[in-house]
Amino acid sequence: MIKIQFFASLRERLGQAKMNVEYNGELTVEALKQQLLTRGEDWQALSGNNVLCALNQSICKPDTIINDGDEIAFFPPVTGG
Amino acid sequence: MIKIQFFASLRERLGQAKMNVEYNGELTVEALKQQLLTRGEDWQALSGNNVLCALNQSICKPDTIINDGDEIAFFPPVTGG
Amino acid sequence: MISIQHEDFDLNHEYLQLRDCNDGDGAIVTFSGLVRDYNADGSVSGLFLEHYPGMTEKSLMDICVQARAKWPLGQIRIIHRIGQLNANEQIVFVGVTSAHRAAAFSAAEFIMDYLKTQAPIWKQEHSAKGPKWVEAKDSDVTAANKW
Amino acid sequence: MISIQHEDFDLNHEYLQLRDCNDGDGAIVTFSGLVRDYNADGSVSGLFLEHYPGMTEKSLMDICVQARAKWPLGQIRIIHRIGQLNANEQIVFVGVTSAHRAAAFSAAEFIMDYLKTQAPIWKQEHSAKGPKWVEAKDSDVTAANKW
Repeated sequence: MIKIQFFASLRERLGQAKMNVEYNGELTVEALKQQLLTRGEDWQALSGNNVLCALNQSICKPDTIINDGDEIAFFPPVTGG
Repeated sequence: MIKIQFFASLRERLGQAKMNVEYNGELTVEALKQQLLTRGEDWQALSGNNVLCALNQSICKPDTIINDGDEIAFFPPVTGG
Repeated sequence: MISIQHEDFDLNHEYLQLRDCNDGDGAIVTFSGLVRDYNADGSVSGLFLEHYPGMTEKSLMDICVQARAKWPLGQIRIIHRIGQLNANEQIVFVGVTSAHRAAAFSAAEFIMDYLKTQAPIWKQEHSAKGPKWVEAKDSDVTAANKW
Repeated sequence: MISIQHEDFDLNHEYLQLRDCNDGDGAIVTFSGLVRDYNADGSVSGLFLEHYPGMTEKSLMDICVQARAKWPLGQIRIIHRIGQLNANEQIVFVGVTSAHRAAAFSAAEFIMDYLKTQAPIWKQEHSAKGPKWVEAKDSDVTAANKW
């Protein structure tokens, strides 16, 4: 199982902050995103090219491989400070 | 009359903080310094090439002309802050 | 030390800590960021700050490690507030000590520039028109790229 | 505002003034300089600071004018202490507000760099070996020349 989190405007557009997904494959982060996009119209929010992804709380590239138990997060560009 | 001031190590070496000098000429700051150097051995403290000069409270160049009533100051490089 | 907190902070308390803990460092630089009107039209009454718990702390720790690799630093203190903030409230504090003032200035600015582009924190502006997520600024990316 | 004074200053008071007076400026940078052991051998027990009354204030005013010509700034506050100071006491404070953090950082560092090379202030170190006037540092001239 992997844990997926969404933040800020992305969280609002998806209507959820987190979800757990059964997982036993060898998906890349990009492939996971493509799977999520098939879930319906709301999920197109993930398709923007400024959507960032973190794996286990570090920013990661689209070709990063996800392992079982990982924590993945999608979010818009940060605006703190 | 002009007012001449000395600060910090220069003040100590000269043994005085200020002096008034009768003045009705058209000396440059450098010429004034040369006159002071003739006053004796102690005054050689003024000859160091790192001695700075201010005319009326602004750093000035050696060829600046002194006018009657001016305030001249000689001092070592500053070390505040 | 890094704190992500709802509560306001007391700059004086932070400054005295930096002074007390410093081992002969003669330079202390602080940066404080306040809630201001990003639209410059007086319409923003406040902010809501959301963050990614865990990753925020991790990213700020990483920024401190990077800063220490670049400059000889004594203490580093970072506080970022989250939740609901009103206009003119304090949002963020960065305090750095060093034996060298240039290092303290550079490190504090570096930390702010990186924090702005790396720390997973998001601002939502509140105004009469309703809530609106703040857009990321290219100038912040440019600022972070200069280091 | 510029103050040349014997008395210690209260960073918190200065910060609150900068916060209160600022017209929507979101960034506040402060620099504090403390008496430290310039010989780095623990021998310096204190400092005596001499200055040129009148010219000090004039040179600091001029530095503020130069800073305002370079960056969009709100408040500028400079305090420099003179007289007898003990180890770890505060010597100098510079506080700057701006709508832009880069401007606030740059201006505060610029003011310190120029103050170090332009303001007619001299430090005399006190140690067991007796008093000794501090030599000017080339690095300070280099720092001021970068602007």
